[in-house]
Amino acid sequence: MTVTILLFAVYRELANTASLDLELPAEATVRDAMDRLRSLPGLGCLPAEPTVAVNREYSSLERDLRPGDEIALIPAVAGG
Amino acid sequence: MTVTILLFAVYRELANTASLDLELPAEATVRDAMDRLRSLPGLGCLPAEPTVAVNREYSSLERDLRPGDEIALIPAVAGG
Amino acid sequence: MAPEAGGARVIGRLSDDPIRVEELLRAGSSADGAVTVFVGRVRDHNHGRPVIRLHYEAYGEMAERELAAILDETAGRWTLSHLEAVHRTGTLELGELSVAIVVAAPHRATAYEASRHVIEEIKRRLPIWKREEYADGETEWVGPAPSEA
Amino acid sequence: MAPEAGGARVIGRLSDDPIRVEELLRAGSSADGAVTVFVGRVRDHNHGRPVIRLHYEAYGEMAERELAAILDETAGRWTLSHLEAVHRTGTLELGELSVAIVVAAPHRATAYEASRHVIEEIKRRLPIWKREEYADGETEWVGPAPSEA
Repeated sequence: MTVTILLFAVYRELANTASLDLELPAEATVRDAMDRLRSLPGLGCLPAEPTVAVNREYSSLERDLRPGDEIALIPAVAGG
Repeated sequence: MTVTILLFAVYRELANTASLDLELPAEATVRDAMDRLRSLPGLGCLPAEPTVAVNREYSSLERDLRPGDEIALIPAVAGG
Repeated sequence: MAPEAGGARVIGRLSDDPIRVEELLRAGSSADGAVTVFVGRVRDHNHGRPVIRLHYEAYGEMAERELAAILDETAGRWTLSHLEAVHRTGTLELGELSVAIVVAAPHRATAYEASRHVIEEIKRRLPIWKREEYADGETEWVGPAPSEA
Repeated sequence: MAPEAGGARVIGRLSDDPIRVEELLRAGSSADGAVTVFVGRVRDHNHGRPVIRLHYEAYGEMAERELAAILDETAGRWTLSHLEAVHRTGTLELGELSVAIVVAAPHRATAYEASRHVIEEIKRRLPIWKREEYADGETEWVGPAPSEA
């Protein structure tokens, strides 16, 4: 399935993009998406437990993803 | 000695005056002044422990008065 | 009144004229991240009775002295840069402002706490009385509550 | 956003334009004895470093949703008649207002508590980031603090 990742602030600058699409196996969780993101250029620094929102709502990392979900990384407090 | 009494709000209305002079014996306290006030027209209702200020500062009723002191009755919360 | 208590600019006054909050809001400097404004307004009811008008009577000299003392105490207790309080006297119509308190401070916790402290002390200590006029023609005097010290 | 949560008029928005507090101050009606206004302003320093400018970046759709949720929760918890919050986005110079919260309520305790609750939740939950530009040319991103939930 395909999900959309939104990047803001320091993550947007590190990845040099505000959004990207990610191809994931069925039954992937938010945590699986984060693990994949860490392999992308500039995002190796992603913390083990990033704060995320799915479809504009704060979400746990264990949430099961569905095709078309919009996953936003919410960098907290201070970074960069 | 002579002291000045200031009356505000409901006390002013009851006594029908905003101020009056009181002649008191030497060594009189604020409480003595209050006892005298109670005998005046309209002020018989003065409570046993009224809130007062002497020379523009909140004061205890046991304070010794000096000639020329300005004693204000501070009616509290609700009355009239 | 100490105009520079604890490094803060401190202004307290009674006013027979309407309170203009727009002017008060320019308080402080760009060192202040937070500004709180509290305004009290004449309500159209009190304890369920319709109010049509208020009149404030003050023991002016003492009220100004107490207000200055409240502001100085507050400026000594919290780190703030501007503290201003105005209390109306005279006749006020419904919706008019009876009191305004402006605090400018580096941090928001300070701005809230100092503002709240000032209004509570004003209500408790300022020798100012309001005569409420009710729709039924009756009136009632309401004063400070110093016994709640 | 529910415009009448708990009987209160509730307005929350992001704004690319300057915040005009004068307009916000007309909030509420003569049933409200108390109005609090909180404004956050761009400070000229942060943790001792001189700041020259800020830029706010928002996850707009989610920020508006969270702000509406914060205001609805607040209007459900306290008895108030008007609750309005505006958060700036874009570039702000020193002294400009970054956020404003107006609460009109029958009683002052409500007006203070509801206002404080809203700003704390905004700081904690709103997906808005500020990039601080320092006098030395460096920049730093500061975001919300959802982990303090």
